[in-house]
Amino acid sequence: MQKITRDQLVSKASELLSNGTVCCVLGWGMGEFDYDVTPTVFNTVEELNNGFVFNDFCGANFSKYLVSKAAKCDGKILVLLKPCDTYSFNQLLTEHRFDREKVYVVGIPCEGMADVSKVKAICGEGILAISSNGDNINVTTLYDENPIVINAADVLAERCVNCKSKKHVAYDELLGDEGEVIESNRFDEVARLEAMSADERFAFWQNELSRCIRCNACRDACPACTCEKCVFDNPNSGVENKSPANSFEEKLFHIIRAYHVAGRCTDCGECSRVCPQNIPLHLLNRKFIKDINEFYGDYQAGEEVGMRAPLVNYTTEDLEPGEVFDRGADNA
Amino acid sequence: MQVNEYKPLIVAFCCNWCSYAGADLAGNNRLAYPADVKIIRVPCSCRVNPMFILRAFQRGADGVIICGCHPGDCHYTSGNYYTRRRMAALFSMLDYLGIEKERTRVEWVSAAEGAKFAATMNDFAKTVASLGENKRLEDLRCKK
Amino acid sequence: MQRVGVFVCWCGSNIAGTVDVEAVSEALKSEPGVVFSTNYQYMCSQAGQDMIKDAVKEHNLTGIVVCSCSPRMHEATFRKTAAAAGLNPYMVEIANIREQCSWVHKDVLTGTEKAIILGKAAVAKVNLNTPLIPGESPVTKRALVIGGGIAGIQTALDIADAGFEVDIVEKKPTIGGKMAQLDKTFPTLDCAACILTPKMVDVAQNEKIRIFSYSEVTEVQGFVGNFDVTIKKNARYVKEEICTGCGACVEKCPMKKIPNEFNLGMDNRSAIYIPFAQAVPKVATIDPNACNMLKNGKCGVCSKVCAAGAIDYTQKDEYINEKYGAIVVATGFNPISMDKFDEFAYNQSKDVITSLEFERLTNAAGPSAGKLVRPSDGKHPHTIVFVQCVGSRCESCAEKGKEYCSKICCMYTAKHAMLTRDKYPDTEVYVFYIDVRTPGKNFDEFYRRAVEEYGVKYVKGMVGKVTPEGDKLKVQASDLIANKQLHIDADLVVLAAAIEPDKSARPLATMLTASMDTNDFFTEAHPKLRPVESPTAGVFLSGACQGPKDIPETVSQAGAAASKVIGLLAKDKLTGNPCVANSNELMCNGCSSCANVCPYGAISYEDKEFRMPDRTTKVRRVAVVNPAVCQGCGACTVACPSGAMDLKGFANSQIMAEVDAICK
Amino acid sequence: MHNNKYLRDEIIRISGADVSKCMRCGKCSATCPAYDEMEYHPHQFVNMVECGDIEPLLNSESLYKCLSCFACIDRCPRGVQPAKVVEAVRLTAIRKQGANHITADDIPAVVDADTPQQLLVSAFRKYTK
Repeated sequence: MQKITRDQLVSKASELLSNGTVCCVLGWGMGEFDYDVTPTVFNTVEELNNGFVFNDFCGANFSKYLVSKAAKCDGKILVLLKPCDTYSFNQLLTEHRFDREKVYVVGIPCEGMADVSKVKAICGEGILAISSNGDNINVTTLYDENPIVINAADVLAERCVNCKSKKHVAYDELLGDEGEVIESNRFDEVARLEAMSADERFAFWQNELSRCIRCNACRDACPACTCEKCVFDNPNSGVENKSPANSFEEKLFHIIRAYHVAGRCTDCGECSRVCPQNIPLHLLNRKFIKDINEFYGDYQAGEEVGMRAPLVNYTTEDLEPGEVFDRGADNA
Repeated sequence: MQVNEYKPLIVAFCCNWCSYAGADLAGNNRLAYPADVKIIRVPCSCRVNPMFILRAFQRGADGVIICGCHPGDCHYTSGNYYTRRRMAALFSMLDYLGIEKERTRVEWVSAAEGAKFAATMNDFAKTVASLGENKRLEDLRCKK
Repeated sequence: MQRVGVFVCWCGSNIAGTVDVEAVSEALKSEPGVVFSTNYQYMCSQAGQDMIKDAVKEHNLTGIVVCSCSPRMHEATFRKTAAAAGLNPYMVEIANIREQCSWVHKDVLTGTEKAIILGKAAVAKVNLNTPLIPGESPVTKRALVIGGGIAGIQTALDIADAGFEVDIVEKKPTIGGKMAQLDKTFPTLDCAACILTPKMVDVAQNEKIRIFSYSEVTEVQGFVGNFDVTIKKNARYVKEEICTGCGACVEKCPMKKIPNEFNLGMDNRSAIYIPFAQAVPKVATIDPNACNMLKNGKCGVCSKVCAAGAIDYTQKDEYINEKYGAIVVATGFNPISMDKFDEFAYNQSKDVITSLEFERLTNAAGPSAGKLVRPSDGKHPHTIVFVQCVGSRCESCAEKGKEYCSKICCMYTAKHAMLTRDKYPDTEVYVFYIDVRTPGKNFDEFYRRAVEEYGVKYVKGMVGKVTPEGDKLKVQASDLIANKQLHIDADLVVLAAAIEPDKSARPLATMLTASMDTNDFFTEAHPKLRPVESPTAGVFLSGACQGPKDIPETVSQAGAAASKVIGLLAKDKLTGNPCVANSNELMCNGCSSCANVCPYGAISYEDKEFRMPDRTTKVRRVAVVNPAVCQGCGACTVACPSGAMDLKGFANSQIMAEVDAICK
Repeated sequence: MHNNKYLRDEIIRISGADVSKCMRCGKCSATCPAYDEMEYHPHQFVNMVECGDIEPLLNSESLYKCLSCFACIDRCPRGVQPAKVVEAVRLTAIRKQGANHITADDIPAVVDADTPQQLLVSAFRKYTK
């Protein structure tokens, strides 16, 4: 269902490698399963031809990898960015996390990526192979000789269902159109939670967060979490703990993590994508984004390089913390 | 037999220049407020890290209040403006997680407002006491 | 592990009345790190302090907790005590068990319980205290004064008088500012030039003072005691050191039709000019927009007539770098533009003028040689209408006026009215006012004299409309007391235009990281207690750049700013507050969040090389806090996502320890 | 002082003007082209409304002398909007009479082709609401 094909990407990457524009390529490589695509650095055309993968499971946001990879190359590194990835790219540039000169960005169109957990919900476990077939996805499992055909639209990842922008906000070269910011309903779920009573909200989050196993995948995948040393790994921060010591730790972890990325989170959805427990972590980040939009005016992190994040800014007329709750009776 | 009255534990972060001085003034004027309120001195309300607040809740505080200079009067010119944004965002998030919003508060208390300090603390302590013990922040993970 | 001593004060019965001090000192004995705990009647007394000093020696204490009154009261005292005992003064923590415990709780049980908890929190914190040593930075013993009006002149003279070098940067070709344009000064009516020009000469002759005229500040780096300033000396096409100011060039210059800004365009000057006779430095300046030689290479007359050979058509702008210990802003004010006040017909009639133009008209060195005449026809005006509050206190018209009171207009209008009636008793003088505001020594008496002795007609009400008709100005106004609409045929209308900060102030404030209000007046560090200091350390405020001011007030503020500067320059080294932010470069991401929130511009970034675990090196951008500039608010510590930024004296771990101790 | 608080508040509400901002500078009256025709002048309207002294205004012909030229609104340094206050008093008077001075149907008969549009608009503003 992706408009762009693997061959187009490989040929573009090979061209840039061969003509010396870049010295390596940050792309998707084959993992253990078809749906298990791994970010990989390709150094030669041959490696590209052998190992490069592009399918409906190439959701990984490469921006974050540039923090460590860009400085390691002698020349430029080629990175393939989907529209939503470019926002993270800009946000990282705003925070001086890598050198723009070391990166060559090829913007690629994205029709939305599939969520393997949704596939598994339909087909069950034991997936042997997955392949795209027009608007459908063919899934072969251990338990069935014939591939199961499912509609790609039915297994679209949540973040793609609620895609906020098809616009590339940063690129050196585009394969396809620049695209446009689109209307989305991404705050609907947050609003639904807000409309609940406090007890209901508590029950909702208790149910969700109780599944957290503190694997730190959300943090490790988040392009806003690029700290040299995370406060949760730092014995002097006072909140250090790599695994939960008591029942409160997960919530503290998720609140602090969401707070630390508030105003910097571009809503790329990596946290929820990588969560092995399927906790809707993006709903925490979106709450901050929605609040910030409502309190201080619309703000999209990463829209441009050099923007001042809302929580490191102020006006003398900002609303008072107490007024936050006076904005509507349904919020009680 | 005397019924053991529930006493909440309240942590108050006060900025050194206005609110801590306001608390001192409340003392000078012998304006009583519950001993449940324990004050931690910080140079400016903007020194209060959300981690401190969550840590207090984690360790059993029932309410946390942050006091700073009135907006525009910050000793450091802009610190309390940042506090205002940070706490608005954080408190809204805690509310979103279902934690009673009455457990958190930001109040601007000047060095001259001893009476306001005492009144604020009385009111806050009463509100928190009426909510009872803080359980939600502690047991969010463990389903009963 | 620290060796902590706990000292519980009774404060007579102030604490001991509601808190069982014995129980407190006993309970704190078992806290981690505590090796000694005692109580005493008055800890702050000499005996109490000696007790602390003895205990430090006897028990080898490394940290002290005093449970007493507010730290705002005696923290400094006990720090000195610790220092006297050989401890670092920042190894002291105070538990406030008086103002925040014994005085607000009635019951001994609760009071004692709370005092113990507060004591525990202080012990927990002191366990994590580290000795802090205030940073020191040297002081460059030279001051920069930006602006050469009366404010800048007075500040410079006072600083030089104390023996320090001062540079004045003035963007006009001469110092003197607005005061040089004035005729007489209220309330004593002595002539402005007579009192100002000697001061200008003093400046020129003072060997401690350098004047950079026709110059501006283009870059400011550094911090208090160590500013690094770039001054741009605009090319004046005349060698300043050679020019004798004889004026031969001015006389012979063929381009004579250039509006003279010193006289507010009411007469003309030549392309090469000296603003006025007493200019300092008295040096000619060529106006590059008017000079034929500079524009198209045709003329060169001034060069031919200059006996000294001072003319240099090839002169270029020059950039000078200088170090300063302190900077005084004295950028002054300007009257606002009258263009948008159509109702007063300022742009339609030459005979509607501003008060500053009126000053030039009555000044003996002005365009009419001091004779009060109408600018349109040179005739003597018989009816003059003064309008006050033009653009001042103007809340609804932010695009044309100012919401504040300009403060000086009431007095100078009274002066103008009085002087007019004094010199020309045949003129009829009206002053239209909303309020007459004349607080100040001999000010109200002055205004009353204008009314009572000189017969100036003060009318409560505003002028609504001025219409030029023939050679008259039809003035339509309110007399609110008589409840009449007045119609006056005036010969001259004088508008008391609101004043605003000079336009150069805003970019300068940005360079200095000094804060400003919405009206572009510089903000003072404290409106009452530190009125001549900017919140940015080392930057001081003099004159109208801080708010509307008359001359006496400006001069006193100039002196005050000078004394603050002298106090700073007199020090060889600046000792900072040691409770400043510091960044752990190993954890710093270089994301700039901290610099965004720093109100003092204390954080900068540098690229640093790090050795990685795999033996490679990596260059990373990391934050560096300048301890001389940091004031220790801690805004950056919360903005920092990685926790690399911490605050000495109020570290994350220390506050967390207090939280833990309280919430146990 | 406020001897007719209800009317006062009503007029202030209708006008949308903040009479307390008035500094008594009289620029509105100084500007007013209809000054000579008026018994009570714009600044007095503002002041009397603020004081709740409404009755004399309601009974004065001054109400209908205001040309709605809005010069006073334009020139007022405090944004008080005296013309709006006059208009509000006028409206109150009209409401008290229970009828407008002129109905929309009657207008074509009294208007000729040369009538400037501004007059019509002002008249509508003045006589309806």
